[in-house]
Amino acid sequence: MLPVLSLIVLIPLLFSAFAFLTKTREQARVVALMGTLITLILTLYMYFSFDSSSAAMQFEELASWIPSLGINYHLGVDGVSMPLILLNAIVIPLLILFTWDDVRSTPNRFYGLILAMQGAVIGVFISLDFFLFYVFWELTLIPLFFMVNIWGGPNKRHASIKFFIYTHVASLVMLLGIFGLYFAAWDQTGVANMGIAHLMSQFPMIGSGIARDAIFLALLFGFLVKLPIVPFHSWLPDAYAEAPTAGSVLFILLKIAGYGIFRVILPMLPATGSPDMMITILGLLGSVSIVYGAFLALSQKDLKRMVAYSSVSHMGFVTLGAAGLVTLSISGAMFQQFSHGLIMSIMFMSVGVIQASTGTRIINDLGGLATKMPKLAVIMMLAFMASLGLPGLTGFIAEFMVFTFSYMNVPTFVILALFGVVITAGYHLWAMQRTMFGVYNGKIGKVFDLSNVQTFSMAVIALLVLYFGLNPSPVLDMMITGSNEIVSLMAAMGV
Amino acid sequence: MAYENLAFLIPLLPALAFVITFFVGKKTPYGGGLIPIFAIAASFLISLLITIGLLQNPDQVISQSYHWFAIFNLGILIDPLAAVMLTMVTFVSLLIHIYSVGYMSHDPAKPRYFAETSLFTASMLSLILSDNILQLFISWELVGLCSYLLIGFWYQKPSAASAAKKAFLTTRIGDVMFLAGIIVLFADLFKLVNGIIPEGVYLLRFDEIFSFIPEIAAMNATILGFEVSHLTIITLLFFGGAVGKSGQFPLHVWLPDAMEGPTTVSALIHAATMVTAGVYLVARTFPMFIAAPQSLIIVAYVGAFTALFAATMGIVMNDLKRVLAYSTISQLGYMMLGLGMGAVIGAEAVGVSIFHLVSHAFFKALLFLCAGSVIHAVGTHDMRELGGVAKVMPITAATMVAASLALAGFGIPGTSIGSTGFFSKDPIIENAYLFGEHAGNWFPYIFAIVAALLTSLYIFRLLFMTFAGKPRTNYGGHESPASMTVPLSILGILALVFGAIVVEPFNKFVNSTFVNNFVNMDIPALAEVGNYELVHHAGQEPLLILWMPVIVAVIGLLIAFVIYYQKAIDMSRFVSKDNSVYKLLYNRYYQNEIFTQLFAVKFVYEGLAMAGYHIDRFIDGIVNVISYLIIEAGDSFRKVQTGVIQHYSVAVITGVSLLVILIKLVMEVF
Amino acid sequence: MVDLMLLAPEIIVALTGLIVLMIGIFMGSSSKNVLGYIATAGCLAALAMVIGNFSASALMFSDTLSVDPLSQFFKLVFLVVALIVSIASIKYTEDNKDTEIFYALVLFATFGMMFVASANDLMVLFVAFELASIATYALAGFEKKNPRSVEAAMKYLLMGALSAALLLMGISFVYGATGTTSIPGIAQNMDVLASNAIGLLAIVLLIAGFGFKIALVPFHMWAPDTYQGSPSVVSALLAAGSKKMAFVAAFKVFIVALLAMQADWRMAFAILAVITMTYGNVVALSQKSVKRMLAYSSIAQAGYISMAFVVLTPMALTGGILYTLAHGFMKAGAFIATAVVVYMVIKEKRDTEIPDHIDNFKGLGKKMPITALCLTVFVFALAGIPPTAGYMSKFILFSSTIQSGMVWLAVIAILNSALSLYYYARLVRYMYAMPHEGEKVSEPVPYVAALLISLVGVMAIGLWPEPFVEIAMQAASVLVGGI
Amino acid sequence: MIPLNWYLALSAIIFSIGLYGFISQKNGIRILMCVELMLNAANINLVAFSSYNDDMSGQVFALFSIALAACEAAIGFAIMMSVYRMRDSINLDELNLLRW
Repeated sequence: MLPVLSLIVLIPLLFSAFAFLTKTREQARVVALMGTLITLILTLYMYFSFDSSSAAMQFEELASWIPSLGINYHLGVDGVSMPLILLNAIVIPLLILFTWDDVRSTPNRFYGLILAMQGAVIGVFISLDFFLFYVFWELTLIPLFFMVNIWGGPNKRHASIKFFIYTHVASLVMLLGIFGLYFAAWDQTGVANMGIAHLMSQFPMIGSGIARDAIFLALLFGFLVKLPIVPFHSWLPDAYAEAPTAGSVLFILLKIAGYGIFRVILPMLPATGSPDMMITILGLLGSVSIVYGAFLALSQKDLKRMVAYSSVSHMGFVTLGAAGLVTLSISGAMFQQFSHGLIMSIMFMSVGVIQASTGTRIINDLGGLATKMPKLAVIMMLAFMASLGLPGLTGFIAEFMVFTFSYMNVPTFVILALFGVVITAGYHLWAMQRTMFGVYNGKIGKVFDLSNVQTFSMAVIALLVLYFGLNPSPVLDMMITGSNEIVSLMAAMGV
Repeated sequence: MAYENLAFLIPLLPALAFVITFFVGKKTPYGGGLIPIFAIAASFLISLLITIGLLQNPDQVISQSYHWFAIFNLGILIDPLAAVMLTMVTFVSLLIHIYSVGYMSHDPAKPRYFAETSLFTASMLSLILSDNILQLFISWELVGLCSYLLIGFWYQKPSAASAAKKAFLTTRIGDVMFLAGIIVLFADLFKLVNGIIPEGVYLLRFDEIFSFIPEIAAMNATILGFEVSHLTIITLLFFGGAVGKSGQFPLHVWLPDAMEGPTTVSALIHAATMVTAGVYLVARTFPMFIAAPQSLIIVAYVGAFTALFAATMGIVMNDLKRVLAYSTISQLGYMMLGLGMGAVIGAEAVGVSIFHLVSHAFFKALLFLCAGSVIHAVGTHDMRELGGVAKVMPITAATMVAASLALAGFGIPGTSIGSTGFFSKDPIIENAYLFGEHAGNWFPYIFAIVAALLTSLYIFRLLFMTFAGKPRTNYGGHESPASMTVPLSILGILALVFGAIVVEPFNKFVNSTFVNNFVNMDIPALAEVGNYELVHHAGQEPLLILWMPVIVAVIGLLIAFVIYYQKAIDMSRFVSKDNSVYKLLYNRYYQNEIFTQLFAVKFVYEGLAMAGYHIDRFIDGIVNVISYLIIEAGDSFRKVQTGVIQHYSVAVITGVSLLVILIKLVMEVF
Repeated sequence: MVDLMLLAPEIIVALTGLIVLMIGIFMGSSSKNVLGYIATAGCLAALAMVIGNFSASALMFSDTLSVDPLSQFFKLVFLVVALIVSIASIKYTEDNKDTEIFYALVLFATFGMMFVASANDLMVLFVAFELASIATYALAGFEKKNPRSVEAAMKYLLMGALSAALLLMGISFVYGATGTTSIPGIAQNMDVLASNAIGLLAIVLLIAGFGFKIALVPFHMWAPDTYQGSPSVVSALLAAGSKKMAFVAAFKVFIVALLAMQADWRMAFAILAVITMTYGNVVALSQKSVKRMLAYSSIAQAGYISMAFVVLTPMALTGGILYTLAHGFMKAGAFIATAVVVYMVIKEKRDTEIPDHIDNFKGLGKKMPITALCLTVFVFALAGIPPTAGYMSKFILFSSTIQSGMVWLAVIAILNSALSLYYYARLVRYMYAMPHEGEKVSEPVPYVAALLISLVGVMAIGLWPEPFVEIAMQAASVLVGGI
Repeated sequence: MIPLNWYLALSAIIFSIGLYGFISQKNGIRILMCVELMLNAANINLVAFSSYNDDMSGQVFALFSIALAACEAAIGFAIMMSVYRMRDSINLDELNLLRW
């Protein structure tokens, strides 16, 4: 059988190397597009031969890697990871199309990094071995660091280093947690094994509650920073805002933290020393992020920072849904990841177009763009509406499921989060009003609407937002199977 | 072929029209206007057929459910309530679309206009025929979106963009309450079925919800020390949504501003779609309200207060469309009041209220279209600049008179002579009287009567100022084209005769909504759940009470005639900046200042958001300060490295000595 | 004799050194390039012999030499570093009339290091240690006309001499209390030393003596100056080679010979490791000279490796030992990359006082893509980003601290590791995000070869660590015998 | 026979003198001499221990170390020469191009 999982990681990495070796922009972008298209085809093949009713790992690959430390090359997908792989595989080719006509320095590196990023992110999703997981996890940092650092905005230096170190610290804390789990399991079973499933199953057997809590919190910290969740979010606005458009989109597609929460945190949660406290942490931080992110977005003067904070706000739903602890709230949180990836991609692309066209992102300096950029206005409107949770678009499905099903377990936090919904609508509409509507601000000068490739790539994502908003089942069903599995793992853990 | 199977086309055709018009509308005649017209006409036909079918057999409602995602479904439920709404909406919307072809003929963005209005209609239709509360909510939100798009249709105007945002946000507050209601409801249902949901059962379908009403009513929560039934909470949250959408106090602030859109849009919003959604929501979930009498009382109070409150502002507005906007708010108040009267008369309140809704749709659409016709012809909507329009636009003026008579509710009690408004509004006022009699609480009735007086006053003020007398400024003007006057005439006739013809069968029809093959509600039993008894309306009120609404309407007409036609009283004494009552009314009770300036700008933006901004600066600052400190520390430590070898050797020796001492010390201690 | 086969690597290196020296004397400076190839061939041959006899185990010359996996592993490290340095130096010593001296010194230094690795007696250890040191003193001052090089050599020499004195003093006390200089012998006669106050003094003196070479704070003061001032290839040898020599010596002396006093020296190493890694990283943050920055990074890395002494489990020692190999590749590579930059600066005749100033790295990604790419990989490896050697060795080393319950140490190490990312990332930023001056420079083949060898090493340990972990475990098991 | 401690004391004194000189002197040659003092202090130790332990290896060690010290001195003087050629002085406290 085709080792399709290895291929969808290796092909982007391979083409990344090819892209680095190209000489011109034309060559680079063609290589990049080819690489991502092959990945997309493989992913679609995988998606269509995926059995969404089975909770088992599919397309599994297992080979010994570092036997003396019990580390294996172990890959597999299930309902938790498949939609996220799909998200990456779909959006990244479109992202490359979106940047098709951009003129920038060293395009070979630019496209090489995008491909490297794709490989690394998909690698995280399919790793079933903690070692491999961490390797890919850390690898994702590097392309992003370069993205911000080379093609970033005026404050790129500060932003890239801050992002790099902040999230690296978090990863390292997570690594400590992995170490703790690894050795505890090693002591108990006498066998070294880095398999995620193996370590999860050994977690409840750790004797000391404090040790369990410490391991859990270390892992949780790593994921929360990356997600990010207030108050560990301060790397995000800088990084997102300074990154070039493609970089911001790559940041958005970096759904590894939420994935980690589902894959690692939730199954462990019932076995911690004090599960109630952990649920409270998750739920509280989630709802605080939703509200806080919304208010912060409201206070921003820079459109891109506003979008960045709105991302913080949206990611709150992931932890809030996780804190719901029932199948459908978790599925909702997973769907939020998927939907957020699509919606925010368009949002950042829109902001990127506005900046490229007008030269500014300050909301008050814009105005009346809809008259000059009608295509952008339509697509941006759709993205904004999806982002504020308008039914019929993906954002609503996720938010509704998280709210409804988390309410059963953490009602207080859901009510708190509901306040954020109005504010969310507020900043989206206000920003829309000040940038797109009103009298065209003559000071901006001449602006251009979307080019055809840009329109195409944004419209495809927009259509997906609409499609999955109307018919979420193609991805939601596998998420439900996946979260069912998580819930049954939790039930098995619950001491 | 059974037309029931075509029910899904009712919302789908306008939705398709939206897509087609949006993308290819530019290339079709009338800027794509024909596509939605045909689509909505088809929808209207299907609705009409279904309604006729239902009239023959009110028990056999159309109910179709399809799995959507997870444990939710999409479905169609056409019972009498939905059927009449569908027919009304498609009909009014059809007329407005036809009218728009003429009205919008000069606008370059016609395809967008027609696309958005057909989407608006589609959403509203989908809202009406939802068989579950989730789908209803989704359509509800889409309606909100369309109103946003349409109010901001002329987005180049800052005031339009701002009004659109305000409309969306204000209704959004209601929407969130609605959503919260759904969430609480679902959680309760989920608990009641112990989390086990068989295949094919959808908890949020209305039949499922209604079947659990007694159990939900028995669940109590303690809020601020009060023991409140979950059912009361849920219904109040639903009503919160209705307050936003239907422009009830205090979330009505968006409605007058919504006039920034094209007048046809106002007609659509105020008559057929959007604002009636709130009333429809309460009507749709009425069995829940019946079992939660406290909620019904609140509905009644809010409705009555809104009716009066809006009418007071209606009498001082100078803008044609604003008067109509306040009139809408006021009439919606009546509808809510009518629903609230369910607390005494049970499910019959739905029939009364929905009938007012339908009749209001006709005469309010007519009023707006007339206003639109005037504005279209003369180019202004300030009544002070108008006057004598009747001479220029006779058809418009005639239909306007018909609409005003309907709004004011002229008719002869005890007979079947009267305008539509008479047959729809009077029962509400009478029910309010009944309520006063039984509950000993006369506020709703007094509010309703005073509001009726003011209604008559402001509408005839409008009529006299605009159509009668001599032109106050030099405007041109001509009668509108046929595509505009034909719908006006149809609506005019309806406004006059519709009520008289259909009121009896209509009420009977709608009242059968809750007893059929889909749901079978025992309304008195539900009232028992709510611990009260229903009274049967026997029409035994004193004659004075029956005549009262008509009398006040005539008084209103006379006052308007005296002041604005005869000019017998010099209004300038009252209409001045020094008159504090006038000022209060003219400034609309300073709502804009309170809601927008004080609440939205000062409190939410400058207060909370900016506080958040500074908190975030602080959180960010912590990270930055740590890194700054470390780098500074590094910078100072490197100065230790002097480059002088003697210093290095001192460091070595010190290191050796310190190590010895340290190890010694530590070893001693442990 | 079979035994001599085990010494073949040392013999080959020494002979090559002599041959290079002899031939060089009779050659004109134009044809001296061949010396580099000879030295490289010698290193390769020795390397082959080491790998061929990897799991050998023998005691020789009245038990003063011990060939075992530990010594073989470190010989591997030294030879790899010597190989990389030799290859890179082919370019560096081009047109230099003292080429033969340079290579002879490099090879003799390597020879000394290799003997330290297999020493089983303090006497052999000390002599070999000094042999390596003295050779490197001269190498540090190889650029006789360069004031910085000479100053570096001067400081290195004097501090080296001081520490040699401290070391010898310490050895004398150990000898006095145990009556023997044999390492296993000392381990058996520890009673007097362990119970006597002189034992503590001896341990501290030994730590100071080895700490000088390892560059533990506060015995590190020479290191930044010397690494900065010396020719880059020599810095590579110092950081990647002679530092590791001190580690293997310390492993032998402390873990084998002085195990009975582990409570004392573990304490000392705990303090020193924490101070060293923190100080190294913090001071590195604001360095402008890249070589100096790498020197401080070296100091920090020494702090990490010293954690092996503190944790003292088989896993920790495996990690520490693997780290020395990984660090050998990473640091040697990084210094050689700076050598390429210095070469470029000289070639372009830039007017700069410090040729390795970070400003000269601006836009390196464009000017010298291979160097920039390799240097990026090296610094990210140093920072411990997977999948590199640096990550793999940190993974084992840091995880062992968790295994033995020293969470505090792991936390400090990990925070340091994150901190270090700042200056590494800054360097990368200069190379890729800054505009470059001047034309693209063609990179000399020897440098590129050396860089690529290091790159392959770094990535091989990162991607397929199993064989390396395996041999590091074998090496650690030699030490663990006593624990 | 002279007690061992006396040798040790002598060694310690010589070592301290060397150390003091190392720290206080500026002239490179003097510092090098001081290093020799310290090494020789260690040699005294070795020889004394050797004698008291009845073990020859200490004396052998001392011989080696003397040889090494000579090597070190040789290379040291060579470097001093270079320094002197460059700046006409071997005052080491002026030798601080490399710092911070």
